Amino acid sequence: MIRVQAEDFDVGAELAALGRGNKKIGAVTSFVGLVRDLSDGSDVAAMTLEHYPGMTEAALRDIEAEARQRWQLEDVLIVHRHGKLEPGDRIVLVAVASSHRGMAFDACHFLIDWLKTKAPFWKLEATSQGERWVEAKSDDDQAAARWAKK
Amino acid sequence: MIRVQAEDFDVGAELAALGRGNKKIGAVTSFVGLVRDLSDGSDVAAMTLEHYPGMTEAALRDIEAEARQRWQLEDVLIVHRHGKLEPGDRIVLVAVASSHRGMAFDACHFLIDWLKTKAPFWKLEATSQGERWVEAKSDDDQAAARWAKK
Amino acid sequence: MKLNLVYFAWLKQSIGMGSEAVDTPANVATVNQLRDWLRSKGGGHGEAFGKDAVLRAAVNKAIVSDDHALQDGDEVAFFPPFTGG
Amino acid sequence: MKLNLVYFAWLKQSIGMGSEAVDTPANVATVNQLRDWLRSKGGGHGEAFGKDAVLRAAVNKAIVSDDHALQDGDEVAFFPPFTGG
Repeated sequence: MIRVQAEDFDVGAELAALGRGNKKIGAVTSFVGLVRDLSDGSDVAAMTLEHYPGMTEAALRDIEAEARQRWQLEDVLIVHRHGKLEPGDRIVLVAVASSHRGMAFDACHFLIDWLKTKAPFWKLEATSQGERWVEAKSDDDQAAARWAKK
Repeated sequence: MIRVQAEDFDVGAELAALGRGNKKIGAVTSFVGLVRDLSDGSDVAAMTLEHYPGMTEAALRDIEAEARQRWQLEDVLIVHRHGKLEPGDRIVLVAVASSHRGMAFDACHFLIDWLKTKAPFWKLEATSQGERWVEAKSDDDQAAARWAKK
Repeated sequence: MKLNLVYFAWLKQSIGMGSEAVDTPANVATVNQLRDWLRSKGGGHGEAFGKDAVLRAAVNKAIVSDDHALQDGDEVAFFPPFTGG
Repeated sequence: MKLNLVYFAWLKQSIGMGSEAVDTPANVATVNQLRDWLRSKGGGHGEAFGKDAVLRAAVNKAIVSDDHALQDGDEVAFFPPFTGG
């Protein structure tokens, strides 16, 4: 399941709902991304996440489908926020439930790596040096490239 | 921080407390291990976790220290239960907070892989064919060996 | 042909609007040609599309390559590489 | 020497107790020699330590190798490989 929302999310409630009652699940992995107060050497006072409504949801659904095709997963959740956030705020939750931990770790890592390069979000940072649009990182391209099909 | 307890844990509360107020944290990863209702082809009605009080805590502290030495982590939590559990029950929580996701994923995966082979817990399963002690898996040895220092 | 254009991030700020409806001349058949035509308009468009910066495009909310053929009524979006997550 | 022995998992069930205090003969100086002496006692001990199964040992709650030298008052634990997590 995927969701795009302005509101914060409750990690405990989201993870508890993941595959609830499915006793084939032996492993639940999760990733939470948070706003840091420092970015590329500048203090960050706030961050605004812009996205492309409609395309965002389609892209996240595609990413979930790709993970489910690659691994045997019992449940998948992606929740991504948009709008104005502050340091310490949660940005994104990715969680995976599977029978075994190897798959759950790989799928969770894959989901966030692909999301970074394939979902239409853009970050605007308010720093002590003014506003600036975050630039895409080559690290993120490399992280996503790890998952390219051979 | 490490804890060994009979009681269940609240994943949301544990993750929220991890590095609370530390705005250098950009990534929180977690793993929750659950009792499955099927193990090596047999229905599992219950599982009892025995451990070695005193040694367990020492082993978990060593595992946490090893992870903190290998990666720059802002916070680490391991909570492991003992006693009688049923399918669907949580067994273990491993969570890591770090500035960046790569480290957080690696450290979390490392912690559970090492815990499996280095912390003194033993699982007794009650199955439809009677009680049996779970045998150590070569998969787990291989997973731990991945993290051996070169 | 008639197109609905959508802009995001610094491109939106540079052009000064998030979306606009345009009617393109006959020589605009692909995403690349649309980009050239927008740059040739000058002003905010000229500046935004004249920059030496990576821009990606989506047609009807799916990523496309520069030689993608446009159709009347398409929603065409231009934006820098994604930075979510 | 005087040792406090601790058993876990199937070993505990097989021997029929979780711990016991023993006073070993002079020829028991290492973990390996302690294991041999316990097997030689027969009964539950003989069966448990006679099995062709991997057993590990810890002295004073730290994993040790088979040639580890024991000291008077040590807590020595025997158990199968761990299966937690």
